[in-house]
Amino acid sequence: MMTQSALLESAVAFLIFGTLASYLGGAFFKQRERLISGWIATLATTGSLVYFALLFPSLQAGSAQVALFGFIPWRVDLLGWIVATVGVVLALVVNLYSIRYMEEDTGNSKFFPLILLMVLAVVGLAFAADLFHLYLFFELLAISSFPLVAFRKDEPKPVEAGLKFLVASATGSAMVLLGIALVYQGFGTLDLVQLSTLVVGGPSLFLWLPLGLFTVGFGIKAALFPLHTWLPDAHPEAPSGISAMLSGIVIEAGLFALLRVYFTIGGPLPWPDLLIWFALLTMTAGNLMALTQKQMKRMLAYSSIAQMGYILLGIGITASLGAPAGAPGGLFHIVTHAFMKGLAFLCAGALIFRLGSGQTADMRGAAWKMPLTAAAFTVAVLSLAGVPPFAGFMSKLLIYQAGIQSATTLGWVASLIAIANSVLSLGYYLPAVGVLYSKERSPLVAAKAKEVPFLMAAALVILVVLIVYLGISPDPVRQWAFQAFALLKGGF
Amino acid sequence: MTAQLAGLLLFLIPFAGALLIPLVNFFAPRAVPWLAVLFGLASSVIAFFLLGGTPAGAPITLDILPGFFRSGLLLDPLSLVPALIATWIGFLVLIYSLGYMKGEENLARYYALVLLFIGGMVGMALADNFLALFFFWEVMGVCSYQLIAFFYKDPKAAAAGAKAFLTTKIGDIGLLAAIIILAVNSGSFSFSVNFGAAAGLALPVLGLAAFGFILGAAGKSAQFPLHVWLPDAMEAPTTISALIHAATMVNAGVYLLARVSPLLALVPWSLTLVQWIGAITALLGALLAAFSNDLKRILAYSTVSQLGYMVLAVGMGAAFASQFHLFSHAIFKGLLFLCAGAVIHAIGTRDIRQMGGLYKHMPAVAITFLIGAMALLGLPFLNGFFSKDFILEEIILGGAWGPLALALIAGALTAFYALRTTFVVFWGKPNYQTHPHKTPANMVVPLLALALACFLSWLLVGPLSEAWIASGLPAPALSALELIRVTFSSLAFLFSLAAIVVGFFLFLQRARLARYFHEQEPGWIRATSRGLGFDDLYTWLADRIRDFGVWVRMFWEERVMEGINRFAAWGSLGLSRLSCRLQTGDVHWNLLYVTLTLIVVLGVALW
Amino acid sequence: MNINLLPFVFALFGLGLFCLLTRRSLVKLLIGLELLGKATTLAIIWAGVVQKTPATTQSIALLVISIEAVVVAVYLALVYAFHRHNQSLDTDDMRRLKG
Amino acid sequence: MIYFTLSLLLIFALLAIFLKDNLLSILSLAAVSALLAIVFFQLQAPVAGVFELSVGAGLITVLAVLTISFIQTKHEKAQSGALLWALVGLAAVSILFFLFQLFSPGAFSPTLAESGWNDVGLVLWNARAFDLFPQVLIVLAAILGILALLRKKEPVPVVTASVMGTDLKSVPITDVPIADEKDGEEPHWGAAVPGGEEP
Repeated sequence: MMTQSALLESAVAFLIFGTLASYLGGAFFKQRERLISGWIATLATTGSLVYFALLFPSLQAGSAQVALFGFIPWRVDLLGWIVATVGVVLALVVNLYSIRYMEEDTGNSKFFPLILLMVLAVVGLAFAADLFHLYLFFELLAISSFPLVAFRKDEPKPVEAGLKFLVASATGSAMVLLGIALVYQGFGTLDLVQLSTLVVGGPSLFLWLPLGLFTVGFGIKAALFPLHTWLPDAHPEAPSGISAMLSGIVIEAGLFALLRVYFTIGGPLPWPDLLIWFALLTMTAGNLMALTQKQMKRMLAYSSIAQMGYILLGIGITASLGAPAGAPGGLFHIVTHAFMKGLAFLCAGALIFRLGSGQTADMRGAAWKMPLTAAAFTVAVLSLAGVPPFAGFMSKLLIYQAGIQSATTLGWVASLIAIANSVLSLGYYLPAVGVLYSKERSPLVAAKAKEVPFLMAAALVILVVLIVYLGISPDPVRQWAFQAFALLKGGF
Repeated sequence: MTAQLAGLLLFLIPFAGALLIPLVNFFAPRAVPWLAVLFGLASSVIAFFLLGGTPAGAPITLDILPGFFRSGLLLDPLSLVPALIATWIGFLVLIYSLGYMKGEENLARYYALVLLFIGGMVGMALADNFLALFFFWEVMGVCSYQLIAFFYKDPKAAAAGAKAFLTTKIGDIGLLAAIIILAVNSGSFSFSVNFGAAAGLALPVLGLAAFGFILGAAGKSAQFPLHVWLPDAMEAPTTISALIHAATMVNAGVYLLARVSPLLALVPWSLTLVQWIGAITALLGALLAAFSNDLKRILAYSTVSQLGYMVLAVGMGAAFASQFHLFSHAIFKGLLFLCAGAVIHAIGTRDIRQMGGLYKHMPAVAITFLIGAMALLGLPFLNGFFSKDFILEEIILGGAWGPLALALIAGALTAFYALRTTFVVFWGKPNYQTHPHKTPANMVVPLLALALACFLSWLLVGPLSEAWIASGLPAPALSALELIRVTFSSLAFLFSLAAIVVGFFLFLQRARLARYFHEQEPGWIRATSRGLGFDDLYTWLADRIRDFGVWVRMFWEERVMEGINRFAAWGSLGLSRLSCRLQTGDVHWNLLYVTLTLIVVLGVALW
Repeated sequence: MNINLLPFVFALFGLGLFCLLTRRSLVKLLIGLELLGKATTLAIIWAGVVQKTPATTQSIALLVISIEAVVVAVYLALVYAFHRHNQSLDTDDMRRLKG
Repeated sequence: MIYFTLSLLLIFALLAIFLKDNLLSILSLAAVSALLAIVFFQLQAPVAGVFELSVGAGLITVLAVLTISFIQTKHEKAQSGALLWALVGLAAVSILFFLFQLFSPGAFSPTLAESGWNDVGLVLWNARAFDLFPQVLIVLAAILGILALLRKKEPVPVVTASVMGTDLKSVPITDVPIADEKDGEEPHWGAAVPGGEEP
């Protein structure tokens, strides 16, 4: 029986050595760069996932201090485990998918290692117990995603998107860092557990400034409404696998960092309802903007913004109104959103892979030639809109419930607005599905469309199964989400 | 079997049948009629278990919406009479339909609806609260609409269905309003709670509720001035006419009035209103029946008239008398309708002037029709005689001389049209061209059963009144012998005898009357042939209402809804375009948003 | 003698933001980001001074400075790619993606 | 005195923002870095000061200047006179303040705790050693990223073998009209991308 730290070490080591092996393997065997890098990365994520799965039983009792490789103090808790595991699962699927998807691209020996570094950043972010340590992983996440967004550097748009992403992200990082400096200046420590006790007893007068900076800084990464502007540019321009990663786990990681900070030092929140207002604004704006999009992936990117609003709403309801179901609902939505948005982006990518165009209009009638992709896309989109038999419904339901459970006017109004948003979101999801299933076919579809190759289809099917499974029997995972927050004391 | 269980089964069985029939129709369409009869038989057998004794124990209740609404079965004699009538007559109608409806289309729909209709009536009668009552009331409304318009390809039938539906809806609105008024006051839908709480209600409010109930009953029971739908409902298959007239629909209104009579008693003017409504309806119905030439229409008006008697009895505070008459009427009217059905089936027309001398072809039908007609006009020792005299007696006791006069005139007219119809159809000069069909046996059996019941059913008065008294309802203690003694020694007997005699005299003079009317053609006769102008009035009103409705609909659809739709679509798209403008694509703007958000967040924190 | 460097930190941070908001050139964007970085580094060192743990904050500052350099390197690589497409460093040319 | 240094720092920051010439403003930024280093010295944080001076003022400036000179066209390179001027000025200012700081160490804040290289090394290798882990990963990510971004345009390697179940036949992409051209051309990867060929 391996100890907790040994398990975690194995999981992390898989990712680290996977990164190195993937790069070196790809660099040495230039001719089969994509396949070697891709398969090594896939195997590394698989191995990591196995160890994460083995790690799970030891987390039932609560958080534990772990000295990773003897010198890295992490705190392992169920909350972090859920986020990290979702990241690893998504990365596994994306790796599998990208092996085939990236066949027209060069530089794949950098592509797959960067994905692994991204996952590594999510894992570190999930377990980091020190504010600056957290920041470093946050930065790692950012730095590994810039080149991925701009991976197709030979076209102008991805580069532009990467630049915008970098500028926004760096600004946010600076804000976070300034907040960290101020926290250190106020308390003399950066350890989150210590801070959480200091905040309760000590001076919190000064805390509004760092908390404000954290909110905006992490909020940029989490794409809260007025801070979201980089997202609709970066997500669609990235290769589809990366879009899936970005929307599925990276922005959630930003939110997770915010959540971690709020749950540790956010105790004396100076603005109780702020998160809820942000959430409502974010989901409404995201849905509205998605409504008139002409490109499939750009529409999905805006819908990611809206979904972030839902997650934030769940967390905000618990943080400020005290309804217990909210934060688990938000966490559960992080899980389901990772899968369904991942699936949606991968499907869009599959269409683009075959058609060579990202315009929704060019995909008219594609379902008749790519039935599996279209069916998977339908599942993803219906789940995103919160239609019953799918996972998205279950998580959204928890969030609505939480608002109503809180028995406050704000909670009710928030739930109603969230429900109205769900309806609004159907206004662009359904037309997208309708276009795919249209009787007439666009010339592009008539000329090029055919079902995606096996590996990509396998990736899609894995996610479809996950979504349907979580929709029909959400309970183990939903239970974990509740448990994760029940175990939470002082942020861990 | 306990009475509760029997009661539950009594209305569940028809519903179950109604649900099952479409399914069976899928596999074995030919079995549908027999299945329906089987269900009818089952419920009518079960009904016998209810006769034995009305329950002393707790009735069945069921929390339908916990904490808000519970419903249960109310098994007292008042509710049992309509329920049993519905079950038994319904069963007979089902048997009769085997022959009558043979070869028609959509039989599954027909039988399912008939069972549903019966179930609705039973459910309504057995409900122990207003909400359930209203629910089943509406079930009946829908069934009646569907069944009246059963031959929907015939525009007249479709129109008649719609007319019945809409007219009764007017009453339903009143009923619903009354129920809501009571429920708001007492916080409950239960009869007993509401009757208890009603005394505490202000008189105008209570009056409003009472008026609502009267309106509802008038609509359902085709009372003046909402009687117009019933004659038109004759477009339905004759079986359905029998069902509506004898067993289900029209009895519901009378039952409702009897049920809420404790409440009406609290509002002084309401009883008077009910009396006059009843009396006017009785007279009007009789008058219209006397001048009709359509066999079914005559019977329909006759029903209206008889219902008027019943309502009049309720208005006199004699719920027992009204229920007694309802019981009798159900039997003889059912009989008359089934006979009429046989005749129409044989001749192929409904106009009595094209009939005549049918006794030779269908003696059994002729004799039973005669028995039914005699019961209708109140020949001694037939059930109609006792129940009608009972009502008259109550009127005399109550001293309502105005309504009494109208009722007596109506009685004379009743005798007239009953004799006239019987004679013209069965004994007069044959006027038909076609050769009459033979009456099938399964149509004759119910006739004989009902004819026998016409002679015997009044004997049940003893157990009936005992049961009423036993369950605390106001009723005189009567046995059959007592009934005979009372009836023959009362003033009412003389009056009704006089009415019959006058009617008989009129009948003898019918040739002269006919000539007089034919030559002089007074205005009111013309009016009578047009339903005394009520139809025209209602048509005019309905047209105006429809115009208004069309305008409202246009306004609603074109302006309001379309406006909302357009507003929503334009609004969301416009907002979408507007918000997409926020996405300037300029990195400086992006950073400006960030900065502004930072300022706002910090500002909010400081503030 | 009491000194407080926080106003300077905020001033520098504000200047950085100002530069990011108003100067329409990729080089100026770099300068703005750098100014933000300088401000945070100063804030970190100052925090160490206040908390009297200069060694800790200095080690943090080292990491921050090197991350800054790393981000600048990636940024410059992107700028290079951008220039290849547009032959300019003007942010007005960076408006393909919008709406 | 530290206020004076900081004021000068702010002035150079303003210069960096407002100077039109790219090189000059980058050099002003270097001056800001240098001044910041001096501030660090004054705050008894010599390690951070040296690091800021070498990385902030040195490495970043060099990187930026290199990049800009690499991509800048000829006529913009003509301003090397200004460059020289700025470099000289920067050096003068740095030396001046460094000397000034040397002559009056700790004059501003006698209570400042001191920490030399050893202390910082100790902290970095012991107390906060765990931060080096993500730091290394960040550097790795940056290297990979820059390699990816600066990779040569090269033909897609053609592989004919079938490896691990992947069907390697790629679909030829032919020219097909695209429905909505409003947003500009859509990525046609695989097709030749027009772009400037760099030396």
